[in-house]
Amino acid sequence: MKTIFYFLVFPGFLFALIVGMVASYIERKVTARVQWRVGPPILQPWYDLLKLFTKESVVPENAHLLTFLATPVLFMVSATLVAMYAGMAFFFPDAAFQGDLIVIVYLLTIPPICLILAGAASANPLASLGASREIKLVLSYELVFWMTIAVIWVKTGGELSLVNIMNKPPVMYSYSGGIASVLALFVMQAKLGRVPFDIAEAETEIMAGAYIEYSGPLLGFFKMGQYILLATLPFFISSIFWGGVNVFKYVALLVIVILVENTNPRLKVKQCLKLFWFILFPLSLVALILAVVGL
Amino acid sequence: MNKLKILSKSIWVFHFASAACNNCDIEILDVLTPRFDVERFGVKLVGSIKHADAMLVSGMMNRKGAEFLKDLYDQAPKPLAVIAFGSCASSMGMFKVSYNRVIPVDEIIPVTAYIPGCPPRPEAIIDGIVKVVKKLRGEI
Amino acid sequence: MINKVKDILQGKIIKWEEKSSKRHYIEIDKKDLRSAAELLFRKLELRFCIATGLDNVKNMEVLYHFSDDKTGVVYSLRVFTDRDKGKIPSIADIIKGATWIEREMRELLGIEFTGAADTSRLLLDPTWPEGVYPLRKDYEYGRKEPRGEDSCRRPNIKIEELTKNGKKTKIIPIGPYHPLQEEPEFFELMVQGEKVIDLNINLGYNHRGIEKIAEGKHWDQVTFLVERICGICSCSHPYAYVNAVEDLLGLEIPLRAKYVRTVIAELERIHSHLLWLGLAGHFLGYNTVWMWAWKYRETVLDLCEQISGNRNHYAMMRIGGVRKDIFNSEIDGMKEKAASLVPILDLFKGAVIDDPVIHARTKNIGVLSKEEAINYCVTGPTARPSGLDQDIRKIDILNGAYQLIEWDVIVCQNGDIFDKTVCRVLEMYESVKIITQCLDKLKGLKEGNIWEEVREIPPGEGIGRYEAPRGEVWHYVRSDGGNTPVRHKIRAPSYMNVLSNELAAVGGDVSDAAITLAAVDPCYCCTERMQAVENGNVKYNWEELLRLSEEKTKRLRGELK
Amino acid sequence: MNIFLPIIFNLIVAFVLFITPDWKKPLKVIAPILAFANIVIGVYLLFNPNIPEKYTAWILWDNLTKLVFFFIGFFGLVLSIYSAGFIKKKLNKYFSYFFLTLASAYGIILSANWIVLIIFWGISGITLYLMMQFNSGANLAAKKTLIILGGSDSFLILGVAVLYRLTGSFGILSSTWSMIAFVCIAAAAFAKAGNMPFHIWIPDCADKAPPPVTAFMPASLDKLLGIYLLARIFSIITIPPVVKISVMLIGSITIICAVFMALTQHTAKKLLSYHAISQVGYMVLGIGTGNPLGIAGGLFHMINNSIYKSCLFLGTGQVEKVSKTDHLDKLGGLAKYLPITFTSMLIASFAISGLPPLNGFFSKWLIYQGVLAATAEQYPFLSILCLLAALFGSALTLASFMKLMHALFLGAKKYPKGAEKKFKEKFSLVFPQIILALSCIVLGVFAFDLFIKPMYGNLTLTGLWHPKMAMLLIVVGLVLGALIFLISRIKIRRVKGFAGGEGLRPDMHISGADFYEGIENGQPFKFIYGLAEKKLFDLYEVLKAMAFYVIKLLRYLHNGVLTNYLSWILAGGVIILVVIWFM
Repeated sequence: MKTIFYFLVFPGFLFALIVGMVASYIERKVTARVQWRVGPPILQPWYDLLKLFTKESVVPENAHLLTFLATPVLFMVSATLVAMYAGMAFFFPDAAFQGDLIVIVYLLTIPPICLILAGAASANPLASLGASREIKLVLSYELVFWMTIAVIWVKTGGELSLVNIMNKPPVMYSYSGGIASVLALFVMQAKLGRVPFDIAEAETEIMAGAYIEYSGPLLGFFKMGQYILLATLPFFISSIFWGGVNVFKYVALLVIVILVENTNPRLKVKQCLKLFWFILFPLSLVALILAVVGL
Repeated sequence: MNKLKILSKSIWVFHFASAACNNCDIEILDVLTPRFDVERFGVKLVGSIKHADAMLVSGMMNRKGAEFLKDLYDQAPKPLAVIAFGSCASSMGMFKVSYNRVIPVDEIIPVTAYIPGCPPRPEAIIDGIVKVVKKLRGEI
Repeated sequence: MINKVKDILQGKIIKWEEKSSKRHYIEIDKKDLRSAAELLFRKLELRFCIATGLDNVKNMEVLYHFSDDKTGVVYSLRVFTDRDKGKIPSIADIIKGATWIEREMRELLGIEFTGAADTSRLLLDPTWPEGVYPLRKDYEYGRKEPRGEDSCRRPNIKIEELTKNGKKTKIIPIGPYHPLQEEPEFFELMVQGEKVIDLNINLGYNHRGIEKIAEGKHWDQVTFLVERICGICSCSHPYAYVNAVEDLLGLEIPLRAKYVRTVIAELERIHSHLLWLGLAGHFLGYNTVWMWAWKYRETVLDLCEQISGNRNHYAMMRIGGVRKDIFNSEIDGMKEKAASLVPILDLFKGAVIDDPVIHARTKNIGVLSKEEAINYCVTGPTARPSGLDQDIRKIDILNGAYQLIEWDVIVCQNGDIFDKTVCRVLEMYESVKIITQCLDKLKGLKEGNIWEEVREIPPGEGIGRYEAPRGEVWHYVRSDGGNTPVRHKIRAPSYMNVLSNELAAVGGDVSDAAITLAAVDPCYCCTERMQAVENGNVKYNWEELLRLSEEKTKRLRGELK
Repeated sequence: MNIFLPIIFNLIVAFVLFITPDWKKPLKVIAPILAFANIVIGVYLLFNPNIPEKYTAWILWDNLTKLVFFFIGFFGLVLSIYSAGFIKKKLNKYFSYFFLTLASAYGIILSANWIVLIIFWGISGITLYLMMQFNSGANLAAKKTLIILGGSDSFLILGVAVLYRLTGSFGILSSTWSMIAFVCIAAAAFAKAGNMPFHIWIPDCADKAPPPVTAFMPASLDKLLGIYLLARIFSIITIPPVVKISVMLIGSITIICAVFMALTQHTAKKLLSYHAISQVGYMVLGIGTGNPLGIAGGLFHMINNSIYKSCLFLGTGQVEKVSKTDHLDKLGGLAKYLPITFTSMLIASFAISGLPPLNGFFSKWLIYQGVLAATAEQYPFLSILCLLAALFGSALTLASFMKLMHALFLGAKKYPKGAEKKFKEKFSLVFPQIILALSCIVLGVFAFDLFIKPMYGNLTLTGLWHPKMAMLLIVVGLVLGALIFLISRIKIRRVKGFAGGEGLRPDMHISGADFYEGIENGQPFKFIYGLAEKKLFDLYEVLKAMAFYVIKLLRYLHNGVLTNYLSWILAGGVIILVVIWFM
């Protein structure tokens, strides 16, 4: 019962959703300010969501209905699970379990998969293209992500628990940890699907990619999942690299995401792959070697 | 909960340009940019009709385009506000004698609002949006 | 050059007509057309502008216009053919840029081109009845064809397997209603994975039939009509049109009008280029560039509004001059505003041209080599980045101030997207330069004298050109002495430029294709020139109008007495 | 009941079926019933093992044996049902070989004597050769398989001989360290399981053999047996750390290389076969750690892999059965017509990609912890690299399965009307898939109760993972989603797909086959894939080419001219003389 409370209300669904909506508001507002605009009102994410849930859902004729309906919900659920595990380690250290690090990282791959399946099930060429881009994006950043996690393991002596990692001195204050934490920022940007890594959504190229056929509540589930991820990922990165979370660290990470988003054009899939595999991966290898050496 | 009331807080716009002269289309983009910034009202431009709450139709309906208008209207999730944008969409304007014309927008699909002008000034567009919002809320 | 043309066409010329020093009409037999076109295009390296088809009722006439981009002289080959089942040899295999116009003439005028590879419809939809040609004189003005229910859709092509290089090829649709395009247009990208291996361009979603509508308009009304060909070139089209009529008349307009025309046209160029820059940023996912470019574009629009009273359709041009004057008292303020653009341009130059990610996205992408640029007859900022030094403003603006002031043509060499961007950014500097100089000159001139009275248009033909932001705008008018044009041929720059995409976009990714398609600054409304008429409803018939005007004349006379 | 019963029972069944005529209809029912009887016997024996006193020295009966013992019976049952629905001709022969294989598998795991093991080992290789022939055109692949497996048998014999020198007995007893024995026996195990560099028979076999055969032998039984042997050798010999880390490295190289090959395959069965190889890498990696966690993970992964991999092969078989092809370019949009196949393959592909809370995640999770534990002991950097390879390998696995699922079942491909009739799922083909897919979930969620506790009692884990709770939460979440669906009273309307206004046409279907075109054609991968396409990494082909080259050389010398022979003899004689002179 307690677990279900964790899951649905506090650090899980409701909490993460609200934080995510605030974060999304901050994102849109700061973006607007950077672009000399006023930006939306504070309740805008809430209005968007509410509106989506009052609309009807249209499903393409040729789509596979069950997959089409289930993937958005699964997207949201898996994002919530991540939020819950990450949040529990911070708010209820006693209830957290050993080795949640790997579990969280693994769970983080589920939302992209739901997106891919959703795109594939839409029976739309542009959605398929979006799905194919998303999976390539996952392939690109996953390697670097694991490398940065490995740096943490080495620095903390094989620690698999978020609570223990947060209790140790922050990883980022070392050469290897510094490099790894910078790389993790790239990964976070990619995982959030923000510019320059918004290749899977690329509105001006493939309309909305995998989301193209989604409407109404189904799109609303995706939106909720995205808000939750937006709330969770900076939280997670901050807790493993910056030695815990507080409002300042969180907002700082959010601002980094927003600034990068607003000062870069979108990359191509190939360039993305090249960036992660041939530039960032060797860097992460250097970080790992440094970590093993003890720097 | 009034569906349309919520809709009026967050209007996602799909832009359908039939045979237009580009000016309406440019002015539509223009109201998103810093001077006019309609994101203040929750207006956002979307690429897929499936995400749309409002369809802005600009330009006269020519033979190749009119077909798709009906299709896209059917594909859009309801409720959907249709806005005939500019003189051509509202009344076919100077193209009423073109050999490639069909029928006006409002005879193909139901139109919620007309924004006249060639092209409508951004102020007129915002005025139009405000009126659409009011209409959705039932205030007009 | 004229002598060279005469030499090379020796024996083929039936009649040489020199309208003015820059306009030559050469009548030849249609069997000589291919060789003549090849000689002019390949040997003398003249640029093919466009072909104009005319229905003379007794026969069909086709004019092939070639331009010498060094001197600004236009040579038009004139051929005749029968009205029914008239056939003309196709030159599309010699000049790639003639592909579309031949298809267009075939469907709108009913002229067959023998040997043309592609004879499918370009602008009209598949349900348009066979054998009905809207541009012919016997097609009544304002007539409309019946339309079958749900039948306009392109027929479903039953290609299950499309292969190229032994690999299966799939189609990615871009358009007709795609966020990449402000106007409807349908590109079929044939892809393997994400690599584009072929491109199919479908036009006609924006076809309005403006050329036909113009035939029912008074000469003066046509300026408003052509303004609505394209919202962004809403000064260039009228400019070229009045140039064409003034060419027909042989008229030179007052100096002040020339300066005013130049100022408004250059303002339009800056606003168009800023618009493109912003949209290019948007297409690359760089929304900040979009927002910033459009923020500063408002300054330019303010200037336009200050001069013309409107943000987009300026209605400044009239045959014989301009409609509105610039007040000398406002010039200082305008100059200040124009000068304020320079630091902004510096900002964009720095932000866009030095950004490594933009380099990665645009360098060596969508390359159009010089040879291909010549072959596709591209113009303007699509041609100049490929190393072609052509700018109509330098050579052939009959009534503009471009010869009176100092400015440069921007030419780049690589022909990729990056060069196209650089070219446009640098051109904006030149435009600011031109505007400032013009405003200075205007200050020294007296206000008022801005148009020559033009009472009637004599029979004849005229060609007007102008360098629009996207390239050369081409207008050809023919008059029979009446108060409407007999034929008004319009060719917008995108008509030539868009076709070059089928080369530039191939070989890149879908992402590259997106920006490549946008990089010619396409303007489909221009490409498919509408035909328009002011008031659709015929409120008065001819007799009534005559009566009304007679009444008014009588009344006025009475008042004057 | 006697412990030998499973072997004897299967041998008798095989013999009887071999001599009965080819009665198709009754055989289709009888064979699964016999397989069911077999598993009943197996389960009974599992709880009441009756080992006669005088044979105790000949029988191995520990946890490892028990585990494999049960699953041999399980796969026998599942695959006999599927085979009954799939195989068309010579059913009696097919099932005869089938039960013979089962008998030999039981023989291998029960025998405590190397000689007996080698005999059964050989039999299982030959039955595979025979069963592959049930597809026309599989001759060459079958030959290749036989040569490689037979070759590995000789390694095994050599290894056993060395062990005999060390221990003085043919019994499977613990022994001192011997490099040669270990390498030889490990090579045999690698060849059977399909680890690099002896993996080369698997893609050919999977491509050519009937899917149930592929699912039965290379995907499940051969994995069980190969990894069983590896685990056995690890349990009887104390391995030095250098060898452990080399085994781990071989495992991780296998994971990455095979999965990269899988990524770019254009036929479903080949893609799966490369995954069959890459998954072996995980098991080898786990067992190579040599610590209980890793070995437990490796063994559990062996079971899991057999389950989901055979499920995947069976699903592919189903697809191939209805559409007559497994070429990814030509398929798509089948989810509508084959819903059960789609669902079970989806579950299996999530399991193979290691998504929580499915079984694949749990076993990988154990392996990772094993490797992490190993980093503390020796070679931390290399161990971490192995771990990363395993982690990244699962991302790549996921990627290639997304491609597979998209290419087979999803996308914009349309079939003409009336395709429903053509694409019908047969119960006998679908039922095994359901069982396997359910096992993926059950083994994932109840891994502690079903696997860890019975085998290891209280294994200490550095990281705890509660699949039951996660599963519960996912269910709660889905219910929540459904509730939101219901509360907001959503209407669902089917409309045309949106592609910018134009109608969707058949040629707009983007196939999953092209997903990784960019990777395939980008350097340096293009170069490596080019080499792989030329079969330069294929030991068998390289050796074959070398052999042919040598033969060609010999043929050049062997030209039949007498004087040449004489001069050769003379030259040889002179060399011998010179050598003798200087000795």
